[in-house]
Amino acid sequence: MKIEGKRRIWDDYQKEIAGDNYFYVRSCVRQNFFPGAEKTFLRYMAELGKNVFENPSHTTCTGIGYHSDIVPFKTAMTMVARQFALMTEAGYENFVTSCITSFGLYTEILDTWSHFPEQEEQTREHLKKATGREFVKPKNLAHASDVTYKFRKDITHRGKYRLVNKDTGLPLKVVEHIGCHYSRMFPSKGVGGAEYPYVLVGMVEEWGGEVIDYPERRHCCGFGFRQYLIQANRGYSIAASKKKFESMKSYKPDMILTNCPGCPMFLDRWQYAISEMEGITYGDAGQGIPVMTYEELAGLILGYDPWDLGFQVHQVPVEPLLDKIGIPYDPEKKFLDINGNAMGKPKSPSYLKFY
Amino acid sequence: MIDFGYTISNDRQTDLDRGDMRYFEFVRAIDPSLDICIGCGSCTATCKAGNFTSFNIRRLHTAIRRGDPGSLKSEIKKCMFCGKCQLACPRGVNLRNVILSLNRAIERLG
Amino acid sequence: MGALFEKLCEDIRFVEGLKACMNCGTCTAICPAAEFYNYQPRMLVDILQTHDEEKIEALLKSDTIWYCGECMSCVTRCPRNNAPGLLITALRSLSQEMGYFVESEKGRQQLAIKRTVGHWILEYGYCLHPSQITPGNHPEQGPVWDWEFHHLEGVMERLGANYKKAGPGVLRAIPKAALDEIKKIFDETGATDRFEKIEAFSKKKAAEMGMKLDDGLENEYITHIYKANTKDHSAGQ
Amino acid sequence: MEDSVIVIGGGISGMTAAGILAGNGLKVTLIERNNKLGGHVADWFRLFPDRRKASEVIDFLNASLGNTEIICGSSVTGIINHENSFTVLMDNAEPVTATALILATGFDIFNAGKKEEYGYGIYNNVITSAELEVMFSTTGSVLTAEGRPPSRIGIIHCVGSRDEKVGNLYCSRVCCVTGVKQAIELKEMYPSSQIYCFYMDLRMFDRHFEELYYEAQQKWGINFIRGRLSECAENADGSIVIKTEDTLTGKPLKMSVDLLILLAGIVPSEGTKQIAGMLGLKTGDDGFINSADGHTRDNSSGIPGVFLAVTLKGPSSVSPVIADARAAAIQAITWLRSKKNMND
Repeated sequence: MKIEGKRRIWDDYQKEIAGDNYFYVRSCVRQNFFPGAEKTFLRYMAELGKNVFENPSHTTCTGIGYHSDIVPFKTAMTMVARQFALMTEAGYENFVTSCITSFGLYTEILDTWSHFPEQEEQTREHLKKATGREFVKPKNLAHASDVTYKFRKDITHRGKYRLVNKDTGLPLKVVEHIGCHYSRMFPSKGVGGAEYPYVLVGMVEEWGGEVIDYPERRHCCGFGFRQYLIQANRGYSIAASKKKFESMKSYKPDMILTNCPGCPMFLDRWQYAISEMEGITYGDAGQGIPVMTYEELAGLILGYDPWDLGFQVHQVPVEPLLDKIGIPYDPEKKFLDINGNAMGKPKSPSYLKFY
Repeated sequence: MIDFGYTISNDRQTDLDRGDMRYFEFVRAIDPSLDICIGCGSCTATCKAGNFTSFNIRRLHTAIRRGDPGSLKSEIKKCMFCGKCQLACPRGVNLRNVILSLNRAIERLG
Repeated sequence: MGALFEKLCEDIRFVEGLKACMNCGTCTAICPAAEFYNYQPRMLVDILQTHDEEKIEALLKSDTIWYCGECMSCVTRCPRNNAPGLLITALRSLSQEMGYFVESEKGRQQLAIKRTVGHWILEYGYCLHPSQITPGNHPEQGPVWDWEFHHLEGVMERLGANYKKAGPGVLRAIPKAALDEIKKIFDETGATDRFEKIEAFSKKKAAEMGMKLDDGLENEYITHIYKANTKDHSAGQ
Repeated sequence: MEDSVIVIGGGISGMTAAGILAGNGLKVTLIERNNKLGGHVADWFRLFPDRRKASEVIDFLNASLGNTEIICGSSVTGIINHENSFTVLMDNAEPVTATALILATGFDIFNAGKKEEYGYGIYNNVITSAELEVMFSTTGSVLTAEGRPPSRIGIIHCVGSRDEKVGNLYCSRVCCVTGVKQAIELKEMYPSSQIYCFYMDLRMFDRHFEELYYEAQQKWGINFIRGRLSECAENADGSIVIKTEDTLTGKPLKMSVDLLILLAGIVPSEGTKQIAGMLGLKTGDDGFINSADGHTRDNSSGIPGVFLAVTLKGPSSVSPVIADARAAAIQAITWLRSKKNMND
C-alpha cells in the first residue's frame, strides 16, 4: 500500500470546519447507548475554550424515521428547518451534529434546496405555519467528528496517553469505521472524501496509533434502519457486521474506532450475539475487539476516567485495551452509581470475557 | 446457545476464491464449447422449459462457470432436452451436450 | 406516462435518482441487501426505466422494495448518476400512500416501525428512548444492556445524562411546547397522514389475514410482522 | 510566401500527415513536445488485432518523413493567425511560420487515480494497460509488486470511460480489444494463470476484433464476466479484492487477483486543450475538438488553413488514425493548391 496515494486524495477533500461557536444537536441512538460520548465531547470542547451551545428544545431530525420510511421527506425537511430556526434564534451560524444520519440528512436537504429552491420555499412556509419560526441556513455544517478532527492536535497537546503499547512501544492497530451517511452521497462533505475518509485516520495518526486498512472497511455495519428495527430482519444486520469482523480479524486489530451513532453499538453488540449464536469470538482469547467512539477515544487520550466516559455500558470489554496503553482504572468502581453505591452487575456472557 | 429469534443471514455473494469449479471442469473436459458463450441469452429466449417454469438456462450455465452450483440439481430437471437452445446459439455452443454432461457430473460428483 | 410513474415523478428524490441505467451492476456489487436478500438495485432501476405500469405496481406490492438498508453506497458508485437508494425512498413512500405495502411481508412491517419509532418521536422528541429498548424485544443488546435497562436512572446519572429532567443534556425531557411543534409539523407536512394510512391499511390487512390487532404492541398481528419470515427472502435467481 | 505546413503533434497521426506532405514536395515542420516522436504508440509493445509490433509502425512512419524538419522537446506556447499564414511560437525553439497548420495533438491516457475506489496509486498491484505494455516491451516479464508471477489476473474495462462520475460519458473505443489482446498475451506468458475480463459490453467494432474475442475464449480460456468493477481493496498479502456484479447471474461477486489491470481510457490531451484555447476552436462536452462537420468536413477546423487529425477529435485506433491523418494531409494539400479559394 502506498500511503502517498491516499495522501493525494486526502489533500483533495479538505472541507471547511468552523473554529468556534457551535450550535450542537444530539443523536437519538447515541444518547441511549453512548451517553458518555456526547458528554465527553462537550467536556473537551469546554477545556479547549470553545463555545458549544445546546438549546433544550431541539429534537430529533427524524432521520431514523425518515430512513425507515414512516416519515415523509417534507416532514424531515421541516424538522431540520426547525433546528436551523433554533440555531438562528440563538444567534449561531455553525451547526454541529452528533449523529451521522442527521449529518447526511442535513447535507442532503441543503443540497436539495440548492437544486430545487421551491422546496426550500415550501419548507419555510410549512415551518412558519406549524411553529411560527423562520430560519437562516447554517454558514457551516459539520459533524462532531469533523470538529474533533480539527482539534486533534490540541487534544494531543493536552493529552496524557498515546495509542502505543506500553510494553512493546509499538503503535496500536486501529481499524476505523465511517458511518455510511458521512460522505457516500456527497464525498466533498467529508474530510478525505468517500473512498478513504480521513476524519478518523487523522485522529489515530495524530494520537500515535496505526490505521489498518482491511478489505471490508467500506462495508456498512448492517443497521439498515428497518433491517434492525424489525426483529425478522436482523439476520441481515448481524451478517453485515460479521462480514466485517471476518475480514478484519487476520490483521489482529487492537480496537475499532467509529464516528457513527449506530455502528459502534452494532459492532459491539453483534460480537456478543455472534458469540452466543456460534461460539465465535474475535480478538485475543475471548476478549473481543473493543469498539469505541472518537469522543471516548479522545477522552482516553486526555486522561479522563474510563468510567466517566461510559465504557461500563459497552458489551465488549475495553480493559485489555486500557492495560495495553497503561491507562489506570478501578475495576471496583465500574458498575457503581454516582454516589459510589452498588447497582448490581451485568451477567457474564457465555463466551465473551467479562470484567 | 441463545435463541435470538433469528439467525445470521447466508451470504448470496459469489466468491470466486471459494468457488466450486468441479462441475464446470467436468463439463469442459467433455465439451469445451461453453467457453465461447457470449452471454447473449438466445438460449433462454427460446427455451421451452423457460417459457413455462422459472428455468433460466443462461443463468444456470453462467452460475456453473462461476463455481456456484447451488441450484443446479433442482433446476436442471426442468430442461426438456428439446435442443432449441443449441439451434439458437449464435456461437454454436453445444448446450444439449452441456446439460447432458452436467447430469453426468451430478451423478459423479453428487 | 402511467399514473403510478407520474406519481413517482412528483417526488424529487425520484427525479434526482433516475437518470439512465446501462445495467453495469456497480450498485449491486457493493449493496449489502444484495448480499443477503434476493435483491439487485440494478434490476430495480431497470424496471423503473421501462415506465411499465404493471411492473411498477407489482414492485410497489413486493418485498423487493423493502430489502434496501438505505446505506446509499450505490449512490457513490453509479457511473450514470442514478441513485437506487433514493428511488427506494420514493417507492416506499408511494407504496404506503397507495396501501400496497400491506401486500408484502416486509412491507407490512411498517406498522411496527410506525408504532415504535413513529410514536417515540412524538412522545419523547427522539426516535429512540432507552425505556423502550426492552431486553425482551432486543435480546442481542446483551447482559450489559439488560443491567443498564434495569438501572437506567442510576446509570444515566453516573454518565452525566440529564435523564428525564428539564434543561439541556443527554436524554433530557423535551419541553411540551417542542413536542407540540413536532406534532404540528407532522400534521402540516404529511407525516400524520402517512401514520393514519399505515394504520388504516394495516387494520384492513390484519382483518383479511384473520389476525388480532389492537392499538398496542402486544397483539397477534404486530408480533407476527415483527418476528415472522414466512418465506426465504434470500432465495431466487 | 512559399506553401508550407506546420504539423503540431508528433504521434502517429502527425508523423503520417508530415510524411504525406513531405512526399508531396511541401516544406513541413513537425513539432512534438516530448523528446521523441511516436506518441503513445511508441510506448506500446504490440498492436491489436494481429499483435504485430508497434515499433514496426513507428519505423514505417519514420522512414516516410523525408525532408520534414523535426522539432522535439518544444511545446507550443502561441499561434498567430496572419490570415495568409500562421506563426507558431514555442518554449524551446524559434518561431516557425507556414501557410497551413495540421493539428495532431492527440490524447492523454485517463488518470486512473481519479477512480479512487479502484486504488490505482494506492494498492501496489493495480496497474494500467499502458504500464503493462511497458512491462511487455522493457523487461518482457510481468510480475506482481512482490516479484511473483501472477496466477490470477483481472482486467477491468471502461476505466474512465462511460462514466459520468469522472466526466467522461463516451466510449474510448480501443480499450475492449486492448483488454482482449493483453489477456491473450498474459495467458501466453503464463499458461496456467486464470484471467478474468470484467466488461459491460465488448465493443468489437472493427475487422478481426470479434475473431480475437472468439480466440481469447476458445483457444485461451479467458473468462469474461459481465459487470463493471465497483471497488477494490487490498488483502494482507498484497493481492487485490475486487467487487462487481455478475449481471448474468444477478449476484454480487468478489474475487482476489494477484494483478489488476485497468484499461484506462482516452481523454483529450493537455496539448489538445491548449491548442483549442489558442485558436478558439470549439470543443464538445467531452472536451474533444469539434470539426466543421462530423460527416462531410471532419478534417476541417472551421478556420481556413487549419486542419484536424484524429485523435484530438475523439478516441480512435491505429488504422483509422493513420487514415484520418492522411485525409487531413490531402485536404491541406488540396486547399493550398487550389490557391486557397475554398474556405477549407
